[in-house]
Amino acid sequence: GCGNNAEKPKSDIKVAMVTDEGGVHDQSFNQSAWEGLKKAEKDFGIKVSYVESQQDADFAPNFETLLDAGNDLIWGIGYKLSDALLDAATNNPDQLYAIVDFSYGDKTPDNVVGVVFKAEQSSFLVGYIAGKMTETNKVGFVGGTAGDVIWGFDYGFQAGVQYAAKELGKEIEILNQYAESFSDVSKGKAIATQMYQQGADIIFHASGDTGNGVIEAAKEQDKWAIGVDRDQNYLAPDNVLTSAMKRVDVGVYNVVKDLVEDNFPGGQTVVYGLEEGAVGIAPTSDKHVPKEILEEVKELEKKIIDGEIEVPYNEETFKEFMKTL
Amino acid sequence: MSIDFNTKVIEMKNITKKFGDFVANDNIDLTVHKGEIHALLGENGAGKTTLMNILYGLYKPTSGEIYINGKKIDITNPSVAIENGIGMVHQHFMLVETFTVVENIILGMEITKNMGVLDIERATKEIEELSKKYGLHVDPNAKIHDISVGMQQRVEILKALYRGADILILDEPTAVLTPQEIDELMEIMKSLSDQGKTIIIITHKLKEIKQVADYCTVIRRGKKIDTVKVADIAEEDLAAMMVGRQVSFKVDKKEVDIGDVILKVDNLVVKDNRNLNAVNGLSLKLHRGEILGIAGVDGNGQSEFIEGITGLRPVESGVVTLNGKDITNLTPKEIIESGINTIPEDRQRRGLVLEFTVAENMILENYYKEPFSTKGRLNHESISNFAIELIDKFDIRPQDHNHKVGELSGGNQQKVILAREISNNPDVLIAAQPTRGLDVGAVEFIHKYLIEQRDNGKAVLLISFELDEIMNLSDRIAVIFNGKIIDIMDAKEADERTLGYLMAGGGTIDEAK
Amino acid sequence: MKRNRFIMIGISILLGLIVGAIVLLIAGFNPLEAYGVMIKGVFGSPKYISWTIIRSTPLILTGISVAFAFRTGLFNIGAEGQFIIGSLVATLVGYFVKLPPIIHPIVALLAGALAGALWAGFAGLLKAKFGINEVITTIMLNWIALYFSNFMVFTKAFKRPNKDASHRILESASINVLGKWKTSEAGKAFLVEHKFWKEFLNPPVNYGFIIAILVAMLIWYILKHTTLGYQLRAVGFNKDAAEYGGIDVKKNIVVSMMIAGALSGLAGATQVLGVSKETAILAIMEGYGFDGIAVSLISGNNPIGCIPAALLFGALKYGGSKLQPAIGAPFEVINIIIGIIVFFIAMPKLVEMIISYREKKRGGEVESIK
Amino acid sequence: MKALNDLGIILGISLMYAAPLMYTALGGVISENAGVVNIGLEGMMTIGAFTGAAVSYFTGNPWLGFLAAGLSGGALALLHAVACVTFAADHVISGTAINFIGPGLALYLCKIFFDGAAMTLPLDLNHKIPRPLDRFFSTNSFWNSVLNQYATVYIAFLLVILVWFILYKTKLGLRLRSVGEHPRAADTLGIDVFKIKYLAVILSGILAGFGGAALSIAVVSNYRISLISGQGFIALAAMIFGNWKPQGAMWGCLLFGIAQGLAVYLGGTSLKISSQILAMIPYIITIIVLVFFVGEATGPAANGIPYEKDQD
Ligand SMILES: Nc1ncnc2c1ncn2[C@@H]1O[C@H](COP(=O)(O)OP(=O)(O)OP(=O)(O)O)[C@@H](O)[C@H]1O
Ligand SMILES: Nc1ncnc2c1ncn2[C@@H]1O[C@H](COP(=O)(O)OP(=O)(O)OP(=O)(O)O)[C@@H](O)[C@H]1O
Ligand SMILES: [Mg+2]
Ligand SMILES: [Mg+2]
Repeated sequence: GCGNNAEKPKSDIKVAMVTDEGGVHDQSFNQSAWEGLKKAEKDFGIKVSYVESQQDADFAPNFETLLDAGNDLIWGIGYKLSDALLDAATNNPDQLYAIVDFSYGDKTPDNVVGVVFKAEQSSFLVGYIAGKMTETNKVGFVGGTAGDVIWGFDYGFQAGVQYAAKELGKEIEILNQYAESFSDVSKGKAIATQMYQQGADIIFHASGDTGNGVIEAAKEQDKWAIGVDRDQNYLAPDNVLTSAMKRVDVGVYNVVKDLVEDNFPGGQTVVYGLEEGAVGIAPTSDKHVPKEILEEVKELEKKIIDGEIEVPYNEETFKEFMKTL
Repeated sequence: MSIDFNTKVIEMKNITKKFGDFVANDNIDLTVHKGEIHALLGENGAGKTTLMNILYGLYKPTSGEIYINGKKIDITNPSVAIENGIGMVHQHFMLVETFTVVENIILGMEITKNMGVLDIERATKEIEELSKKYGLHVDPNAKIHDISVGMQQRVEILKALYRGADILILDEPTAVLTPQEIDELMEIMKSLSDQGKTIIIITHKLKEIKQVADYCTVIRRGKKIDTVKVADIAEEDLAAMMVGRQVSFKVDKKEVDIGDVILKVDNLVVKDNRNLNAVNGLSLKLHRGEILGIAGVDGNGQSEFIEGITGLRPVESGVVTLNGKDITNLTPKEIIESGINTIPEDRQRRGLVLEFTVAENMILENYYKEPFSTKGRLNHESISNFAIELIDKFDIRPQDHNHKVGELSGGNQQKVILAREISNNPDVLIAAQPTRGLDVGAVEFIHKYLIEQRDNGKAVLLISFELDEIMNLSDRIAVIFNGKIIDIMDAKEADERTLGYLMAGGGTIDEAK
Repeated sequence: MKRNRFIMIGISILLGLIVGAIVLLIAGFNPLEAYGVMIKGVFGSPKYISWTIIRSTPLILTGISVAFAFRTGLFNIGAEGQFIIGSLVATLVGYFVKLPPIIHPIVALLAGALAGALWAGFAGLLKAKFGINEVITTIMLNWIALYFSNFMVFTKAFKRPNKDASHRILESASINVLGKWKTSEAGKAFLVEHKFWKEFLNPPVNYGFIIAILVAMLIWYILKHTTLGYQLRAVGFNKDAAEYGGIDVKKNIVVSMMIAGALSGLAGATQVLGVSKETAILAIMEGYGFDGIAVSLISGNNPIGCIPAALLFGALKYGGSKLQPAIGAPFEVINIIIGIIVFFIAMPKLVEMIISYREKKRGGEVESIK
Repeated sequence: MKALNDLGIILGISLMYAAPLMYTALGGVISENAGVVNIGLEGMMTIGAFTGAAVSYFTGNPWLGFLAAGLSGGALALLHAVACVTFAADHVISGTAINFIGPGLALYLCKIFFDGAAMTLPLDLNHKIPRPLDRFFSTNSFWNSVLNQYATVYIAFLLVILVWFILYKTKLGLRLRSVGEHPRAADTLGIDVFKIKYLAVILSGILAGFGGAALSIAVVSNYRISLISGQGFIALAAMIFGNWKPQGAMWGCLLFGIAQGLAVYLGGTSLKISSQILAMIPYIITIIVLVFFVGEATGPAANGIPYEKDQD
């Protein structure tokens, strides 16, 4: 039952989202998703709203709340919501759902769309920039809590650095540490400080609020940090070299657009990568990254889009990548 | 200096104090002249402490007026009292245990250098001088929890004098002192009054009143009975005024044959909280059919001795045998089950769970036994019945087994403990300070039960700081000093002087003579 | 006494809501509308009631856990960690152990409770043996539990591929009410006919609530009617007197912590078997233990009282989550309201003054009429 | 040389971790020595972290922010004091309430002042608390790693000395401790028990507020909801660990800091210890040290007991 929006006036279309514990103002993917919805509201004249979750157990009741509010499409933001969303979608086959950062693969129900981002691609690009720009031949990666999603950033970044190292014909060491927390800024700072002291001059983080500490360390030591998800340059304009962008807003916006145009891709997983302009490096990158390197990045992007380079996203694929390098 | 009858330092007029509906002070008048030692006498709960707390600004009177040196003063808090030259030594010492003597004395009147920094050196000097002047020896740098009760009392007096007190209130100052210390205190009081100080002393001991006081005001149930000149009245008459009937202080005790040894303590060593040997090679034998009194000054290892034999504190070395069975270092439960029960010295800390009802407290040692419980399930009915029976037998008031024990008066709390321990019918009953702070009626009652226990062929180990109690109740008296029994004598042969000499560590009986 | 306590709690709740209204007003929201949304959000449909109950269930148990420890003189800040360990172990048993239905959840619940008991018992042991303050140890154990759980979830056999969570428990371990029947043809047919039940059973209604009520009664019974409860309360009120009476104080401290831990562990287990079905990577403390402290305090440390207190808590949190989508008011106002309620509950003296002032005023009016 | 530098890194990290905890733990020391149990430190720290970051951001002056943080912590503590001192509330209940109110209010205000955002806007490096010894040592030297810290770190240590001095060497300290040990005795000597308790609780809030700011405007440069996640409780633990003494609390915080430093350091070595296990290390070390080196601790005698005057 997903083709009846055409008759509805657009101002009656309601779209809402459930955030994870980060909340809608998390300066990260929840916020980005909300920005996408707001843009859609403006562009299409629809109504949007959100519910924030306080703990994992809130996901399911929050989906119910939005269901009862009579929304046409309900978003779950973040892979953590995947189980709750699947349950809701199975119980309410007439309701449309979409999830960010998760794919149900072949088992995607007809009323669900998965939206995933090739974060490893943007990580690869920033890795390449780091590899090109390191003067100490040492770079670092700080992860939040280990897991599939963060591994994507980790291995994509490593691959990018190694790619640059190969090009330059030198060895670049990659320090790698997980804070086991997305919220411990002190720890992020401690780990980054240690990496800088050990000689790293560029650190990429994929660690939520913990990364705040990483950027802080960069500021203090006057070294480079690379942001994640959004353009984090504003957090330390002189020290955030670039950011590995994941345009959740673009993904969300596009799916809503499809809905409004009565074109909802139910039962599919939409993969957003470089090609769709949904991942990439931050627009402020030109502040600190030399033009030549940015141009090389452009070429790399093309190669990735063309499939010439397959960016790894976990240990296995990374090993394979290294073999082909 | 003699009494200056022209100067009324204190005049309390028509003082009434109500706690809720209860009238603790009922229209009391009190006049004290300069240089006088004035005694306040009355039963437990008569309202003596309340009256003095009002004078010291701790309680607001419900009605009535106070004049100090002829001027009407509204004593709203202790600071006002202190400013007007009143100092008070409280019934329960008001000392900060972790502070030194000096710190306790200067608290609230600190001498400081710049910016509120304490000048302990100067304070120490001043206190040393003060202590010399009034003959109140203290160790200025010792912590309160390390010094004897006698010294703590001197610290309390110094606290008042240090504040320039001209009027000194002493609330039951002798309750915890040895006879020698009491004598000393009497001397100190006389010398203070010679130096122009006015003293009000609260005490239950008529002897002391006769010894030092000039006048005595008797209070009964919140009402003032009379103020009398002490020199003109006999002790018996004072007592009669106090309780409203003639009283005899003799304990009825018939002769009983002393039986076999039931409890034997051999060379016992027990450590205190500071890890020092508080009980240091103590030996004694307790026989069936006797009350063995242990006389001694507080802090000579009595508490550790009791805790050692009852399993509350580890015994370092030595042996305790009960009925020939070694009970050294068994658990408290095992020791209770082998036949020792205790009336603990601190009834509120050790003896009772104040938040529990009377009934719940009655089964503290037996809750796991039939009929109070079956298979881990409490049997409320038999617990209640048991409690009701004991409440009746021991005349515990109010007669309500569901009453919280914490809301009972001290005497009734003590009766709950006594009822519980005696109902166990133990071979050995250890009674530590069983009548501390209780009024005459309650004391009589408890003494009766201790003697009954002995008459039934059981044994009682009585530990008390109250020499009169020891001498009246005991068949034999052992004196404890520095964690050892230094001598044992027949109660009939004991006299106060000798005991006092031994308790102060003077030596053995022979040396005393 | 009892009546007064109810009135006091009522007034505290009222004051909390008034302060909440002021906070909402300042931020430009209509408090009546906000509270209307919350009330409708909790009672508006059978399924909302189900959700409120589901939300409250773990809090009843962690509340009792904290209350039980308080009753025996211990401060269990560690309910959070015990909850985590209970969830973890229940998931392990729910996934790895193969047992028939009914037996499987019972075993998993017991295992979760046991794990919580051991976790908390360790803190009790340190207190009994070395005198280490349980407040410190339980705080430390909370964090250790969190990281330990994350560590376990990452072990190969346990981790679900492509998910930062463990495998889901087997269906046989579920404690959902009519879980299978709901999706069976017969069930579907019935539910289509019976709207109320369809709504009510729509959320993952589970036996956790019934378990929690039974446990509350059991704990109440233990405290009131057993020798164990007698001992524990004696130790809690006055351990010196308990020791003197022959009660093994140290053993009771350990036992008390173990029971408290078992309750929180059970809370974690019911949550897994009834709602989450898995253990996910924890990025932050989820707050079941800390909310349990508040629940316990609201109930006056009474196990039965924890049921209404947790329902209130669950209703505030669940109803509060509807503020944002409906009127755009931020959720934080709920935490402020809860804080104010607890704050006034801490001050019976003030609330009594308010009550007696009002009574006096009323009395005065009557007199002036005469 | 490498070993020395590594040690420098560990110590530097320890100090960074310990400083905010030290303020807060000192707050606990003051309050509890005056007999008021303060488990609301977490809430007071949170409101301080927000206020510090917000005021620094709007005024451009971190010291103003730091002071404001103290004031906001003190204001929240005032609530605790009213409950515990004037209304003889149960200290734990009131503290729990503070732990709901503080973070709730911080985030609520943050959203009002920062356009709905759950974090304040970051400060420039030169708008943060300064580092007095920056560029004083050569970069990457041992001394630089250890001593090139924000002023808040030095102030924390100065405060330990100051609090110690006040508690044990001054009139105020004597009175404060007497109130926590035996309020009745203090009362009979004309000391205003309520006033001292109020003062102590408010001071503890001020210090906890400082602790929050020491995180939000020194360790990092903004407040966000996750910034204070349990630090207040860790500080509470450190205070108990240190036997309710300022110097003891300091050691407690340092121990925890060093353990964190060690965990971070080990994570950067080639030892392949799982990061979750590493994350547990500080907490495990704290328990081990407690068991083997500290043992039983007892606070002030009248700590946590509401003091009521003449009840009539
Ligand atoms: N704060 C109080 N609240 C209620 N009742 C009180 C209070 N203080 C004293 N009382 C009651 O007032 C009465 C008089 O007490 P008070 O302490 O003055 O007696 P006392 O003559 O000093 O007795 P004792 O010889 O035992 O010291 C007692 O019944 C006591 O229970
Ligand atoms: N806070 C509360 N909320 C709801 N019901 C309560 C509460 N407190 C008590 N009750 C009810 O009162 C009944 C009696 O409780 P219970 O017997 O446990 O109290 P108690 O043990 O006498 O009280 P106390 O907590 O003072 O020991 C319970 O069965 C319960 O229904
Ligand atoms: Mg009395
Ligand atoms: Mg008295």
